[in-house]
Amino acid sequence: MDILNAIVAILNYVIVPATTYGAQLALGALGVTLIYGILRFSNFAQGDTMAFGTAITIMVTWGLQSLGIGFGPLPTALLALPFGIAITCALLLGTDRVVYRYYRTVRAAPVILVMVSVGVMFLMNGITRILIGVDEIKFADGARFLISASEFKSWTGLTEPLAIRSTQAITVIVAGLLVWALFWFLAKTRTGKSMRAYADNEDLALLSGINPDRVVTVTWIIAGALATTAGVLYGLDKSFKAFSYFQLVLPIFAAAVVGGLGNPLGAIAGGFIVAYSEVAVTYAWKKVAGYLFPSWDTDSLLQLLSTDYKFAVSFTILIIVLLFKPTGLFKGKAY
Amino acid sequence: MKNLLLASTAVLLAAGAANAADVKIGISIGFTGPLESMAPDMAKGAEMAMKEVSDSGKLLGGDKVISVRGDSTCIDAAAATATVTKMITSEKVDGIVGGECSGETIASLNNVAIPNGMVMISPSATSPALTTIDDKGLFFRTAPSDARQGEVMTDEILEHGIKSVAVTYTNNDYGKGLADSFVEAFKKKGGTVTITAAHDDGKPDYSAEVGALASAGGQALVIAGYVDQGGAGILRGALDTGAFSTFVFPDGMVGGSLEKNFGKEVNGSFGQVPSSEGEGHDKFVAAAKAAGFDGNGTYAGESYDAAALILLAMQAAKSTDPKVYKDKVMEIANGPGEKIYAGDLAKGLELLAAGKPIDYEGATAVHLIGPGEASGSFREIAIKDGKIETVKFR
Amino acid sequence: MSTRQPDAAKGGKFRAPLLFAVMAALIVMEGLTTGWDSALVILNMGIISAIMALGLNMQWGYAGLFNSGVVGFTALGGLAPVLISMPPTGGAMSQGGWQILGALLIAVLALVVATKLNHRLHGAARAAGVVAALVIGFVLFRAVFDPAVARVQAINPASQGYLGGLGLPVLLAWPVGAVLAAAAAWAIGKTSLGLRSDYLAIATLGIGEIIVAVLKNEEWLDRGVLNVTGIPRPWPVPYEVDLQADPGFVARMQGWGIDPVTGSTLTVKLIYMGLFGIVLALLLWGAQLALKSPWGRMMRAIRDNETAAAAMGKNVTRRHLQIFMLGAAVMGLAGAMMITLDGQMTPASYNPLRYTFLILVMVVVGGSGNNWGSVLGAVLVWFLWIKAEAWGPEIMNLAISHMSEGPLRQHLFDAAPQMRVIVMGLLLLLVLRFSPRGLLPEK
Amino acid sequence: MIRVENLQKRFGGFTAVDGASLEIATGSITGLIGPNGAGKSTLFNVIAGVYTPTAGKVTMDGEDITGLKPHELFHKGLLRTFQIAHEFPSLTVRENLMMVPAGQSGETLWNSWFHRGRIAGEEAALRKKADEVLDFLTISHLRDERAGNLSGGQKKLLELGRTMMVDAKIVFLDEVGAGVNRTLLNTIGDAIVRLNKERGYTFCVIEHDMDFIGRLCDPVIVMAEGKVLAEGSPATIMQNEAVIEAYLGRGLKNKDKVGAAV
Repeated sequence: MDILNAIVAILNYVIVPATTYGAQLALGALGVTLIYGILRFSNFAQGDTMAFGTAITIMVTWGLQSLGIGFGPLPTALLALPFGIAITCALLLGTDRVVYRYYRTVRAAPVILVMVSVGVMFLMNGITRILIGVDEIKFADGARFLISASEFKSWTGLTEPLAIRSTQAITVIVAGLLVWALFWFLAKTRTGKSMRAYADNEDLALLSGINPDRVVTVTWIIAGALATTAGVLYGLDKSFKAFSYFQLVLPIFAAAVVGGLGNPLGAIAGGFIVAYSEVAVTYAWKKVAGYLFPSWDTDSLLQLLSTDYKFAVSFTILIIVLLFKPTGLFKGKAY
Repeated sequence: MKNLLLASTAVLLAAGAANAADVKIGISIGFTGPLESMAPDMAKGAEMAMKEVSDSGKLLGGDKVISVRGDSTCIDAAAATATVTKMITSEKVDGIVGGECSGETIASLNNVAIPNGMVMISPSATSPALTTIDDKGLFFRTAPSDARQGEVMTDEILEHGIKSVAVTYTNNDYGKGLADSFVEAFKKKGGTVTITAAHDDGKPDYSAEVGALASAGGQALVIAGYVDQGGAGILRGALDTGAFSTFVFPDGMVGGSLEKNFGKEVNGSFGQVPSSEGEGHDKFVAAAKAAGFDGNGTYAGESYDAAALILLAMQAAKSTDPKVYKDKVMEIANGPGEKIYAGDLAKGLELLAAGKPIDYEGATAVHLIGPGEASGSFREIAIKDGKIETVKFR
Repeated sequence: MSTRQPDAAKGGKFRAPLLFAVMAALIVMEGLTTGWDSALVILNMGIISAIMALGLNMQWGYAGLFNSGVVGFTALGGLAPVLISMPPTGGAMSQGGWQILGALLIAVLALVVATKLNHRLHGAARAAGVVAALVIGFVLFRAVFDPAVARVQAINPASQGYLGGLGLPVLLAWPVGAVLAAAAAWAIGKTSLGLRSDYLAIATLGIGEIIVAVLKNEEWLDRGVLNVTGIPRPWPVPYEVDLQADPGFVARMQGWGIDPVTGSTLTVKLIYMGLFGIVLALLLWGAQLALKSPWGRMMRAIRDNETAAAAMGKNVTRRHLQIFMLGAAVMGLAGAMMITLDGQMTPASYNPLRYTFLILVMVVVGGSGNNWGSVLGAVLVWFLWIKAEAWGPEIMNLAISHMSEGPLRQHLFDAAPQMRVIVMGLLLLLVLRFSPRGLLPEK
Repeated sequence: MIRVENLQKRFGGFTAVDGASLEIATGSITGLIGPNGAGKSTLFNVIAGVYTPTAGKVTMDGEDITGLKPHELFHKGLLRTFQIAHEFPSLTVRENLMMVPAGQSGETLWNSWFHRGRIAGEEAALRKKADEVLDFLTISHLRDERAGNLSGGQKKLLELGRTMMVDAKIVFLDEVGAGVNRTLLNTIGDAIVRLNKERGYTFCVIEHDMDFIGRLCDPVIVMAEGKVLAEGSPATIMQNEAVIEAYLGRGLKNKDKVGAAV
């Protein structure tokens, strides 16, 4: 029984939240890594793109709700998501046309593009806040729990609760579907293949007749879809707040770099590594230890690091990985 | 650049056109930055007091009150200092409501307000450090110091028969200061604190904090945070994972969004807000609703009171000079005289004009002690059926 | 990068004086319209920003190192005034101060042992040895560190609860701030300077956050989020209230027809301006000489082409480390000066948008690689950043003045302060696109 | 001068250089040719310190220089140029040359502030030397131009000029003729021969242009599939069956075509 309690405690406070958070980070990091792989720069505006996409989705959600349209037990925001994606993609393509394209034609150094993305970050940051304001917004509706803590306790008779929110389940399922669709697209379709070829060797790809404009357009569309979906899932699971999304760019970068910039598989692994380490390293293992070794009485919380250093954890991992594997665990690219 | 310059010149000309006899009150709070979501309600609270006074036409023979908003960013001392400098030296304000956070407040106070002899009344800076600051009688606050709240909360928790709690605080001077004074008071009276964990506002995810708190355990969780900020994230996480079922809410957590977003889920939890018995609070909330904002927003009432105190002190001193009216603030706040609640400002102005004393109660039962800070009478609240209900006053 | 662009330096040798004249005119106009106090506040912070920008220009402009952790170095520099000039907390050292220092020594030793093992051992033994050294070191460190910290923090927590400083003059803290930042830069440079451009940018972004997190959470060091207030002023700067109480000063001001209160605030700001101005002038002198010397030529060569510079016998790694430390030292100096000016250390106020990306905008707008450009860009952008706070709502007011009262209008009005970030973003994008070498291009 | 013994360089599973051994004699202009993918560039980069070898040894005048970094090799007198010109684009042509010599006291920050007189003297000497080099290369008129604005061939000349700023023992030229027009290529060729004769530089030249190789180099070393295939004078190499096979594949032995192809 105690062992079961220990397992449930770990599930409830480590595995379930970290998996959800990891899925959200993975989607964000996939966007960063795709842009790095194909457009060859780290997009500092990723967090604000997510915020913008989510803001649009929320506004559409409100519209749908006022029309009385719902999605049964699922959040209405999922219905609004395609609209959010479409508008975000339009914005990204517009930004590409007005801003980024010039630097591709003059073949500017990647680091200049990073700088440009900082400018775009400033802009999107402001636009999102003007659109939807600075307040925290909760927009999840529908059923709240798949398994609620009290139900679980009465079913099993365990002292430790286990809760799985429906948004957590949705996050993992949608993220899984999206990742599957992305890999299928990259592996099987003509456009996907040409994107990979372009990422591997731009000049060679151009020689073999790949249309670079098309590759770039598709990349931005995918990035927009990933960013918006990640943002909406994240907002559904927690809440929307422009400032949080700006902060989110830090763990997302950590995830992308740990996995290896430019490597989609790495981005997913990185997302989970960062999420799990943030939660596990700062988790106080006292309770679990208490279940496993009832005779061991300790005052210590058995916490490796206080939660204050949550962010520091992901970046410490990042730096250690960079020291030993300079292009990330899954061998990313360096331009 | 050129157009911007032209625009700014136009703006300056426009600003200069305001009536010279008008009274200007600055509002220096963090419209951007980590507490940006609290700022609009606070500003509107303060502006409601100004509008009330303007509409009454009774301030010093009919002066209108003009609000000058400035962004203190709450975290950037330099930006706050620049904002307050601009208010004092170029906008020529006659008093300032602000700042919002303690650090920023201390900076603008030391660097600008005290050297310029300007009165600042903060609706929300609660650091004990502000108690001992050498403010030349220019600084007041309508929020109580954290030290007092720590003691009140300790008594409350022990009376509920709870001996061991986990504490989480928002990682700023308010949260940390409150947590420190609470933990000290609680331990002194025999309570056990299992963990004191910080949480940062505006962070994406609180699973780690909730996990650590849950593992440390305790009969209740004290959340010294903001209900529109990380505090809500922690509360949501703790409820959803079933980590805690009883919560203790200090002032930053008691607000409209607690009822709205959590409601019945936090039944049985309790807390306290700086407030005292009376009609002031209800009147303020109703007036705020009519004006289109949430009167239960964190520190909205305190902001109303801060602005009202400045204006009433001007009336009492028959001067808009901060160096003159600063001496009247305590007198007005602490009586004796007729009690003036939120919405009664016109009456207060009349009485003062007639030379009669008043006791300003306002929206939050203002009573200033020591070097000009709210006395710390608290309203103990409990959540019953999803509603915040007053239990008693301490 | 932009070096293949056609020469943007139109206007020849008059360009720089002209632009500096415009800058001066803006400050003077601010003084005439808004007030001299406000103008001087902007100018003083502008000078500090100029020093930060100079530091970043050394890294980015001379050597092409993308450092997105400026915020960390300025924050670390800001620690110096606390450590140097605050009075020591009575009994803090005996209560736990020495023990904390001992714990830090243990941590350093563990790292050294781990590094040595990493070099000496091979294969599985290496991994096991390094991990063992780190784990044992960590456990020992926490065992010694935690109780000592708890005891220090228990000393009068409302106003002390930290080790305090040495009680020395605050001017000493300025070079110390530079040294602190340079020391951190050494450690960071040793580990991450080998990384390629984007990786370095991301790594420094993270390191900046880590430094700020440490300053926010290690209360024994700087009271963390409780802030250290009342940092004494540097030597020639008086307190306004003292001036106002000085009959001689009051008489002099009244003789000049100046209100004594205004006079006192202006005097203090002018003295600060003089102090900061001297530091800036010295730095500019040094930076200009260095940039024009063979050292600067070598740095620019390394920036242009690392491979070729290495093939021409230049030790790129060592030079990168040198310039990275030098730039960080300048940022640390600026950080210490800023905390001196503010009179308090508020670790929570260090956010990357303001202290990293805004400084980046300053360098790019001014003209990366050009020291004078960094100074110009810093003061102009800082001016704009402060003014945009006022202009944003005004412009928004103009825009919405035709709209009827309603939620949308109110919403737009509330959103107006966000205009300043949009202005900065636009400025950065426009400069990068149309004048990539900045206002004052590198010669 | 340079002796390479059993050098091997592997990238993951791919072996680019597979046990190559060769020697570059002092005072020679040695040519290094081979079909694409023969491992010339990798060999070159291993010798120049860009890559560390998987196995094998490189010595210079008997001293082991395996695995030394590029800047360390520079100090031993080993200089190189690049296949795609590696000029310093934002420096002027003269600055490109003046930055080369090691041990300039102005490269120390302290001196740049406090010993400006000494620096001025050194700079004057360097400037004079750079101008001589530019005269030698017949590009004096470009001295104040930004190097980034030069044509491809001029950049190659500039790279050659950089090697003349110090007393190089051996200079590795990586496809010096790539993308350079015929006239300029002749200028470069003349410069190489003069440097070899007048200053005693040893050269190792990778080149595809067989005319150029034939005119300048003796001996010529041929590489294929990561190994040294043959060595000899240009004329004998042209006749070598194995070389022809390596270039054209087995079964094709039409020697007339070889001349045109290689």
